[in-house]
Order: sequence, then C-alpha cells, then structure tokens
Amino acid sequence: MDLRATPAEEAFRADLRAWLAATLPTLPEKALHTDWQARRAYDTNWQGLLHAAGYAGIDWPVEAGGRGASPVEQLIFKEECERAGAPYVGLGFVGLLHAGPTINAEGTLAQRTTYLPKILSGEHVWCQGFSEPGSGSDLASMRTRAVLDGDHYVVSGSKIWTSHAEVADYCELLVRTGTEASRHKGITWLIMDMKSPGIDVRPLKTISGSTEFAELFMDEVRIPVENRVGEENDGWRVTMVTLSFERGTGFVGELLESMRLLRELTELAKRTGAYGDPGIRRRIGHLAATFDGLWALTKRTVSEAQATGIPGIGGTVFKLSYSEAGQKMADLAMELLGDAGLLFDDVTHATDGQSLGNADHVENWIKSFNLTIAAGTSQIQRNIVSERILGLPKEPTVGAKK
Amino acid sequence: MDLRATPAEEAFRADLRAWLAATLPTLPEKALHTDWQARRAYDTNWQGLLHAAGYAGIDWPVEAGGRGASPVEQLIFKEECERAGAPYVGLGFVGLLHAGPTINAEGTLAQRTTYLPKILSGEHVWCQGFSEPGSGSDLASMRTRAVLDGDHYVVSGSKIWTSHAEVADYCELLVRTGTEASRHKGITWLIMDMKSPGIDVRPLKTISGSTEFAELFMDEVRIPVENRVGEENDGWRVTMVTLSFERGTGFVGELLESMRLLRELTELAKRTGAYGDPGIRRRIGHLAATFDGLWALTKRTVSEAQATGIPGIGGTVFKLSYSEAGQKMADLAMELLGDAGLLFDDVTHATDGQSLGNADHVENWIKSFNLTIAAGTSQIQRNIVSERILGLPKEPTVGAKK
Amino acid sequence: MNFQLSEDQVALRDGLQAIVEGRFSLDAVREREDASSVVDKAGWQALADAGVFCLFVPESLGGLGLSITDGVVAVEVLGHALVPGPIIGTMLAAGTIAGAAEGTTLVGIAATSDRGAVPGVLELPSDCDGYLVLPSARDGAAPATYLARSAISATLATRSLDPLHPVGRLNGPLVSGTLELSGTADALRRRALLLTAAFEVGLAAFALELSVAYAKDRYQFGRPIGSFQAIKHLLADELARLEMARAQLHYAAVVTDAPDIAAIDGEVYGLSSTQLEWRAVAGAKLLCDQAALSATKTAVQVHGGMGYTWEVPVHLALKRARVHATMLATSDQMADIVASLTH
Amino acid sequence: MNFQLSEDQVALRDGLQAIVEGRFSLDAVREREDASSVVDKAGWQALADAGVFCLFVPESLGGLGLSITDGVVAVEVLGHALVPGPIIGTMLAAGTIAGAAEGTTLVGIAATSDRGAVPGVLELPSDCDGYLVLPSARDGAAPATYLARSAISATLATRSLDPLHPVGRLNGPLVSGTLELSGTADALRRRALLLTAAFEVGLAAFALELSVAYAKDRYQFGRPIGSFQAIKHLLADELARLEMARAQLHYAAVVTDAPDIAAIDGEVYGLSSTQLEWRAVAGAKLLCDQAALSATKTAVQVHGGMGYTWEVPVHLALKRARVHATMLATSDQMADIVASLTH
Repeated sequence: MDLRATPAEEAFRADLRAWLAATLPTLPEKALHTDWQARRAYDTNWQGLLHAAGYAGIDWPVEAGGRGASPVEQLIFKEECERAGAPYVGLGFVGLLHAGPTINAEGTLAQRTTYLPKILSGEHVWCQGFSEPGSGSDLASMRTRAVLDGDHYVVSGSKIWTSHAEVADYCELLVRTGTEASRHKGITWLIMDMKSPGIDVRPLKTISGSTEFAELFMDEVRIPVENRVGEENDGWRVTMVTLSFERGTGFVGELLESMRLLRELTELAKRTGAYGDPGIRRRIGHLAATFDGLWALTKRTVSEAQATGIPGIGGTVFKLSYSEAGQKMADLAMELLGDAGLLFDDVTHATDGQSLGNADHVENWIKSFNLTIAAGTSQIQRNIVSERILGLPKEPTVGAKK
Repeated sequence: MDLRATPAEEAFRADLRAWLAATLPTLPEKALHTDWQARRAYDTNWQGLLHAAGYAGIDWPVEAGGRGASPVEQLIFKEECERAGAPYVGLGFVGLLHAGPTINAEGTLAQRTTYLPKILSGEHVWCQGFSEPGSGSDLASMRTRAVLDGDHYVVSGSKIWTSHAEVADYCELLVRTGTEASRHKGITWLIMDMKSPGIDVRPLKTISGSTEFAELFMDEVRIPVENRVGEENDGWRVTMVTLSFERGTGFVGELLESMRLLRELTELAKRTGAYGDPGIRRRIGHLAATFDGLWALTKRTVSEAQATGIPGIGGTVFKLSYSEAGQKMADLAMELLGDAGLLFDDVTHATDGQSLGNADHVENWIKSFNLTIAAGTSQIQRNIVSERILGLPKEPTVGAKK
Repeated sequence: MNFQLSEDQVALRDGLQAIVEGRFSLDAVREREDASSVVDKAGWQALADAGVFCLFVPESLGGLGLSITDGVVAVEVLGHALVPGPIIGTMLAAGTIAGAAEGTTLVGIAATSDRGAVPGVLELPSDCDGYLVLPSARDGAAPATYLARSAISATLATRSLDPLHPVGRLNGPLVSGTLELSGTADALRRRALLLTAAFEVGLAAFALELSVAYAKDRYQFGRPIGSFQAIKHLLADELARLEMARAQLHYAAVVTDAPDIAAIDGEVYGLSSTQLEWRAVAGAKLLCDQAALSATKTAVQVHGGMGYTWEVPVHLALKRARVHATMLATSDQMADIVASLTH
Repeated sequence: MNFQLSEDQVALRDGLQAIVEGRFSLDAVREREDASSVVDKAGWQALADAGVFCLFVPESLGGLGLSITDGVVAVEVLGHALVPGPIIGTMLAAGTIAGAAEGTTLVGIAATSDRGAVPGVLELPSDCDGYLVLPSARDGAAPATYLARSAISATLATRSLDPLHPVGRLNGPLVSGTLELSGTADALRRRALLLTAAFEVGLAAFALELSVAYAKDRYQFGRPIGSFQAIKHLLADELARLEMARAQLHYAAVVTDAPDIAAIDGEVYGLSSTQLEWRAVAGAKLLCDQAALSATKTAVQVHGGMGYTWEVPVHLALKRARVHATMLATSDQMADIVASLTH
C-alpha cells in the first residue's frame, strides 16, 4: 500500500495542470443553461481542445484513438480538471463514455472508422435511447420494436430520459427484435442517425424546471442493417460489455463537486452563526468524513482496476453511500439557508452584504432527489450489491401466482 | 372531538387512584429478578389484590368474571397504574391477555368454568407455546405434531420464547394436526397441563443475560381431547380471534415507561452538561414529540375502539414508530452515559455524588434491540401495514422457481 | 374522552372536499404554476362563500364561530389539494381585517426571522393585500400587527422554489404594522403553526395516496412495484409517520381550543396550560414537518424517473412541504421548544 | 499510487488468520465469557510469538519494525475473531514497557474522560499489569505516561456490558504515571484510535458474514430470508458502510505512516500534515464506529429472535462495538474534529 505517485503519474499531473492553467483562461463565456445550440458549441469546442492536446478519450485504448491512460491517470485527469474548474464532458458524455467504447469493443472496422474519430474530436454528439416509459428499472422489458425490411430495420416506439436529443447527431438505440417474452435475449443495439425521418423529439421538463432530457418518439424510422453493432438479439450483452468501462471513476467529478459544496456550506454556517451549534458542526463532520471515505474508496477501486483489471466491489457500493450523503448534504444546506432556500434569486447576507449562494444550493437540493433514482435506483443498487457481492439469493421469479 | 373525561370516567379514575394509593404501600418487597418462584408469588399476590378490589380482568367481559371496562377506562387503568408505579401484569400476562380471552371466546362452558376464575384470581399462571425454532415470522409453518390416540392427543415437538415456563401451570399450545402443507389450515389449539409427563423446560438466556424465556420440549405428551379449544384444524382462527383483543392499549405501559425514561435522560443531560448542546436538546425534543404523538395516537385508537368496536389503523402503525423511537432513545442514553454505559454497577456523578442511573439505561439499551423483533419484526409489521391498510399487493407466492 | 371527528366536523370536511374537487382539481391548480398571481379569484371566492375564511369569526359577527380544531380539519382538505394562496393568514385575519372573511382582502403572514444573518422573505407578494406581522419569537412581548402590502418593500423573486407558492425578497427589515391585533402574538403564532401543520398533513396524505396508486399500477419485472418489499416498506413507514403526526395535530388543536384540558394534561408534566399548549403545538408542527418532508421525498423515489418529471405532481407537494417546514418556523426551533418543556 | 495490500501484508494477514483460527476459535473465545480474567495465557503467548505485540518495535530492538498500516491489517483479523484482551495498549507499549512485546506484561489504555461529570472507567482491570495514560484531549500539552495497575484504585464491575471486555470503576481521578512515554500524547492517541477502528472493522465484517450466512440458511415462508428485499437491502447498506469505512481506515493509516503524503494531501485542503492526519484518523474512527454499530445492530435484527439469544454470538460483536465506540473517544468528538478541519 503506497499512495505516493509514481514519477510517470507525477509527470502526467504536472503536464496536465500546466495545460489546464494555460488553456482554461482562453475558453469563451459559458453558454446559457437553456440554450442548447450554444451549449453544444461550447462543449464541442472544449472537446476539440482536449483532442488537440492529446487528452481526448483519456480512457479509450490507443488503438481507438484514445490516450489509453491508466486508471490512476484517469483519476488524476478528473481530479485536476475538477480542481481547475475545467468544463465537464457535457454533451459529449454518451459518445465518449458509452457509445464510443461500445463501438470500439463490438463494432466492425467500418463502424469504428466512421464514428470514433468524430466522437473524439467533438464533431459528433450522441444521445442514448435505452430507457422507455414502461421500462425503467426493468430495462429488459423494453418494447420499442425493430422489424427487418430488406436491408433496413424499421423501428417504432418511444424512449425516455434521452439527454440532449435535440442537438445530437446519433443515438445509441436498443430495440426489441425478439418476442417480448425473450426479454434480455431479444434486444439489438443500433446506431440511429438523428436526422432520419420519423423521429420526434419532445423536451422532458424535470422537477428542477430544466429540459436536458427528452422523450424520443420513433414512427417507422428506417435504420440500415449495417448500423447494427453486434449480432441481432445480442444487444444486451453488447451493452453490458462497456457498462463497466469506467473503472471506478464514474462519480469522481460529482464527489469532488460535493466536497467543494460542503466547504462552501461550512463557510455559510460560519457566516450565519450556525457553526456555533455543535449539532450542525457534527453534521458537517459526518459529511466530510463520508466524502473523505468515498474518496479513499475511489482510490482503492482505481488501484484495484490498475492492478487486476477489475474495479472490485468499491465501485458497486460507492453509489449507495454517495447518494445518501449527497441528499443529507442538500438537506443540511436547505436548513442552513432557512427562508433563503425558498427562491433561486440571490439573497444577500444581512451583515456582510454578500450573496448567500442560495441558488446553487437550492438547485443542488432539487437535483439531489435524482441521486437515488438515476443510473439505477438505490433499490436496484441494493439488489445488485446483495446478490452479486454478498451472494444472497434472488427473489423467486414471478410465476405460479395462487 | 372532546378529550374531556366523562363523569363516569372521572369517577373511575378517582376510585382507582385512591385504591392504588392505599394498596401499593402494603405490597411486599419486589422479588429478585432471577428468583422465579418469588416473582410468581409477588405477581399472583398482586393479581389477588386486583381481584378482590374488582380490577381483575379489567378488559374481560363481565360474563367471564371481568370488569368489562370500556376501552377508555382500560386506558385510564393502565395510565394510573403506570403513574402510581404499580406492578405490571407480570407472570399473569399470557393468562390474562391471551389464553383467558381465547377460552372465553371459543372455549366450552366446562373449559370456561375450569380455567377462567383461577386466571382472574391469580391462582394459575399460563405460558404460551406458539413460536418454534423454525417458525418465527412464519408461524404457520410450525411443526410440533399432535396425533390423536383414543381420547388423547399425543404431542411431540418443541417451542421457543415460552415466557415463565418454569413456573407456569398451563400452556396455550398450538400444534399441527393437519399435513405440513396445510399451513394455517392444519393447526389446533390445546390446553396443556405443565405437569404432564414428557415436558422438558430449558431456560433460554437472552442477550441481556436474563432467562425469562424458555424452550419447551415435548416428547409424546398426552393431552385430553377435552382440552381442545375450538375444532381440530381450526386453531389458527381461534388464535386470531383474540389477537386484536387489546384495543390499542397493548403498549401503553411501555410508552409511559419510555416517557419516564426520557424525563430521566433529560435530567441526566442537565447533570452532565450535555443539555447545553443544542444537538442533544433537539434529539430530546424529537423523542418527546414522538412519544407525545404516540400517546395521542393511542388515545385516538382507544376512542375509535370505544366508538366503533374496531381499533382502527392507529394500533397497527403504532409499533413501527414506537420501536424506532425506543431504539433512538436507548442510543441517546448510551451516548449521554459515555463510559458509564459500559457497566451495570452504579456509577456516581463526579460532582453531585449521586448515581447516574446507568444500570437501567444500559438494560434498556440491550432490550431495545428486541423492540423491532418481538411480537412481529418491523419487517413483518411493514408487510401488514402496506398490505392490509394501504392495500398494496402481496409478494408473489413461491412457486415455479426457474 | 372522544377523539373522533364530530358529525359536524365530518360534514365540514366532506362539504369542503366537494367544493375543492369542483374548484381546485389538480388541473385547475396546475394552471396557476409560474403565474405571477397564483390565486384564482373565482376559486378564492368559492372558499370564502363556503365560509373557510370566516371559520373562526364569531357567529355574532357573521362568521361560523368554529374552533381551531375545525380549522385544522378544513385546512387538511386544502393541503391535500395543494390549494395555492394565503389561506392561513387570511383565516386568522378575518374578523379583524376588513374583507378577509369575504375573500376580498388576501392576508399573508410575515414572520421576522430568528436568524439575524439571513433576511426574511415574504410569501406571495403579488397576491397579498396585507400581512399579519409576527415579531420574532425572541421578542416575546411585542404584539402582532397588520401591515398593508404597500407599506412593505419587497421584490418578487424571478424564480421561487415552489411555483405555487412564490416568495419575494424583503428589501429591508420588516417593521411593525400600525394596526395592533388583539390577543398575544404568541397565541397567534401557535394558531398559525397548527394550521400550517394541518396543511402539511394534507400534503403528506396526498403524496402517500399518489405513491400507493402508482405502486399498484406500475409494473416492473412482471409485478406491480408495490409488491416489492423495498417499496411497500417505504410506504408503510410513511403511513406510520403520517398517522402519528395527525393524531398529535388533532390533540394540539383540542388543547388549544380547551385550556381546561391543557391545564389538566399539563399537571402531569409540571407545565402550565400555556406551556402544555406550546409543547403540544411545537410537537405537532415538528411531526407534521417530518411527515410531509418524508412522504413527499418518498413519493419522488417511488415514482422513480417519473417522479423527477415536472409533469407528475409529486414535486409540487415536495416543494410546498419545504415551504411550510421553513417559513413560519423550522423543525429545529420546534424541537428546541419541546425539549425546553420536557422535564 | 497503490492502494492494494502488499504481498507482505497479505502474508501477515493470512498468517495471523491461521493462528487465530487455531487459538481463538469462537468456542475458545466464548469460554472466557464472564471469566474475571478474559485473557487466555496460552493464546496471548501465541499472539506474542507471532509478533503481534512487537509489530511496531524496530527490528534493531528485536521487533518486526512494521508500520501502522500493517498493524491495522493485523488488528482487523483480531477484531473479526473477537479476541479479548488489551491488544491495542500492549502493541503501542511494546518497546517501551518491558515484557509487553513478549506477552508477559499486559498493557491497557486509560484515557481520562473529556466529560468532567462522568467519571472514567478502566478497561480490563483484572487482566492488565499497567496502563498507557492518555491525558484528556483538552489537555493537549500533557505527555502520555505509563502507570502500573497497582497504582490505580479501581473496582472491577460485578457486571460489565461486554462479557469479553469487562471494565472497572475508577475510584478517583486518574493521575499521570511516572514513566513518560516518548512521542506526543497526541500522536499516540491517533495511533490508538486507528487500531481501535481496525478492531471495529473486524467486528463489522464478522457481524456481516454471520448475517449473510444466516440469511441464506434460514427459511421462512418457503424462501431463504435472504431472498426478501427487506433483508437483502439492510445487508447491502452494511456492506457499503463497511467498505467505505475500511477504505478510509487504510488511507488514514497510510498518511500516519507517511507524513510526506499527509503534507501533499493536506495542501489541497489547506491543512498541515498533522492536521490532515487528524482529519483522516478522526474520519476513519467515525466511519468505523458507524460501520461496527450498524452492522452489529443489523445482525441482531437479521437473526430475529435468535439474534436476541445469548447463544448466537452476534450480541458479543454488538457489545464490543459499543465498547470501542465509547472508551477512547466518542463519535461525536470525532465528528467535531473533522468539522474543525473542514474549511
């Protein structure tokens, strides 16, 4: 157990830090949260800069055009980016973190050549068409149907929680090619051009009032067979191959952001006087210890991935603890804000005249409810942890109801 | 909604209070906790006094020799007894609260005449033989077997969590007379004389170190058919008839005791200085509000029972909240005690030289773990609440495992 | 002892329920989202006509002359329907402030914050004609007053947490009004707390009902999600919380109406009747805060992704719960009051 | 960066595991219940022979010269087996106090309470030959000292909470020993906290394993109870708590061993290396307290009625968790330290 950086890791960090320090000041103003075209432009510009500097596809294999960084270097990359205040992966996340790696692992040479370079350079934005209104936790029950018609699949159905669908060029789409009863075994993975006729994108407003998600309606959309990745009816396995692609670093950005928010909260507590209350202090202490523990867990997971190629159990249990802590912190923030937590407009401190930062904390409170829902509800996470790690028996399959 | 006592209720309370004030000072010294014969003597003496004064079987119908008090009067009875520091029902509880009412509701005239008067007078102590080592939450899976042999049932098997079996005269015993697959439908309710040959009672030590429970082993114990209450294979229904006998007052003693413990804890917090910590004060406040809320819920439940004959949902949800609050209070006590919570011997306060009362609080902490287990685990309680009150669907029956 | 709703109370509840179903259907209420004025005048008038605002006004003055307990029963119904507007302030102002009982004057509550560093906000600044000004709890002797909206400098927030209960920023410290109200500010505060708690109970019940219905209808893995223990047990706990909170709320309302009962019960704890009343009210508000915050949070979780959409109404209950658990007083303040009266 | 156990650490763990399985089987440990002396001399000697007590003693003085991180790995194994006795004090005293390394002198830890009103208790008064006396955390400047058992007036409790870790009542305030220890009391306290936390991790892992095994074996309603979500989800949460606590424990041990890493990491938070070390250690102890208290409580619940029997060993882990979460410092104190170092 040695947490010292190797000379290579130190050099990687130093170079990156220098590049970030030189590059970030040159970025344009951030786009308005609601202006999707502007956000696309901002995010793809950033991806282009990363690409030019050799940081695009940090976790992609070198053969696929990525940097092929080690898990530890990936961690360093996320850490330095967050601490320097660099932009997030933003609209590029589906392409860079899921569709791209999937095509690289399972796609044909032609598919790899066609799609991967433009994901890396930021030219193309992808969206994900997995969840359906009727298939949330139970993804394998999806019903969007694809019927083979000559050399095309004809797709009809609907998807939900499709991020940035309005500005995406392509969609990684799961469709049912087998019978409904076939469940996991009748699903196929397709690349859908978002300019195809028959696609209707409707923004989906979330409880925070934002519309970064959409519903996707497909009415006899024709997708060439050559856009199929993997075999017909083998889409479930294709999807799973890359679901563990992120070796324990999936939540690093969020965790580091939570640590920053907690420091801000501590500052807020000092300004409002709440810090003098030992009960409030203990809650801060518990949260800080929990985030520290999750950071240590992340390092251990990454280290395991580096040593063994497998991220180990840390990555699986991380989200349960992180989600709970994130919600506790959001609740604490609302309590510290008091009345100022009831609006997004800046409220200023009565004594020091500075903003209380309430808008960020209120936004964070609303988003915190999604922590235990998105990317697998905590209930599903607990099933996975208890069955796959603890080896507890599955629930009996539904069958002979009496 | 009028919480004023009626003149009759006021008179009942005044009479009882006067009687308690006159009677309690005449009681002998309490028996040693570990001396079962002495405890039996103490408890049956108290029952005899209640009997003579007309308070025995407060909740029993008049026809059965009880007082037939209204639900509100029963509440007053428990309230006054607890506040005056009167003994608990003690060893009499199975006879008075379960076996007696069952026999009264379902027994023959001969059974009623034989058993009920001696339960009321305190002469006979009963124990309960329901749970089995393999049948805890799933009582209907019990396996203790009774085979008819002439005019006797021959019983073999074992029971667990049998309170005070060492000093009991009779046992209310559930046995399987049907096949194992018959579950609820193959169970019979028997009265077993504890002097019968073939019974072996072994004390069961709990995590608090006490032995108020026992395991009961039966090897071909012969029980006359005339001791059967209800029909053969109808024992489950017979049992359920009286499970709701206590109309919402089942935990009144425990709740009032918890309220007293919380007052003592508050006093302790003041003595140790912890009360100056707003976080500690808030925990006290939360607990006090919860116990107040449970007390209001109890009154509402009793009032519903009085008005409609049915206790309503209050009684069903009570235990969930009470168990959780009881464990939280026990944890708070341990934190307030600090090192003094690590032993049962009296620790005295460094400044005032008085006992910290640690033994009681530590005992209570250990017992608190049983709150969410005994009389239906919280998991089973939540099943009941969600299915019977909220109407949520049952889990699919185990059947076709794939 | 009788803890049941009286026949009159059941009639009050059912009658109001019928009006609310007609005037404040979920669709109708949602039309007010993001409106600068959330109060629908016709609906408000219907509430006035039903006697909601003159509920506490003595019959001799043309009101219904009902009790706080009756008021709690009524406000639970309104909370369940998410009815927007300054209901509680208007109910408490009626009889003193002209037009409140009739529905023509809308009266909010402006409570000065106990946290000096965080300036207060004003509820419904575009809707209210005036405010009951409750002095800080620390300033126990100061009377409650009435202040016209025009005398308060406040800016409507461009975006409030709860679209159905927008707030404004006070531009300066809140001053006392010129019209002094009868009764102590302390007593008025307790009544406002009770009615707010009643609204919370309505919110919690609404959220729980939505959740139960969804859990029965939504199938995943070939079963209604309500057949999974993970969901069932969450909802069972919410019901337990709600029923306990409701019982304490009703108890607190009864002792507020009947000081003789407060005196008798207070004796057991060594409390005066006012102290017992405070303990009951603060405990009720605390339990109702928890019930509403928890039931609405659970509702989001049970609805899964759908619970995170604007379309499904659970977020409206969640946000309103946060508003009512914050504005007049916080749970922490309530817990401290209960603790100070535990000995 | 390498967060894996080294080969030497794996060998240390496995070797100790083998010794513990031979000498400290559950049956063997349980024979010490309610014994006035819980230490089995032959077993203790076996631990000494394995080098447990001289683990931190430099090789030049005949010890193993291992790190705190190695010590944490070792103590996790001992905690998992519920090994009774003054393990941590003896490990920390070895090299300074004659006979500790060899297993002939048993050394407990006597920490003076930070709560003036509640007098301290003494661990294992019948077993220990002497104590490391750690001054109150508030008395930061006072050195740690060694005091012979004979110099302390304490009465063995007739009944301790934990039958395998009996305590005594101090009959008067604890005085400093005559032998002053090298290094600061502050550093010694951090090491003692870390090793205690390691013992807690062992307890939590033990309780979780018992629970999982029981949940697989125990059938109710025709299914193993471990197939019910209510049980599965409880245990999944315990695993999440445990793995997070263990990761932080190992991190805290590493920075305790390597001030250069503490300095680098501290820079990010604006903390000195000692401050970073304290933040890491206090956080680790806090998380390990929670993991142990929660996993053992859950173990009782999962075992149902059987968990409430003396026979099933879960209560021993539960009680020991309470002991170790209390004696040297409380979770509240740890949380306050972490908060004070968060800025």
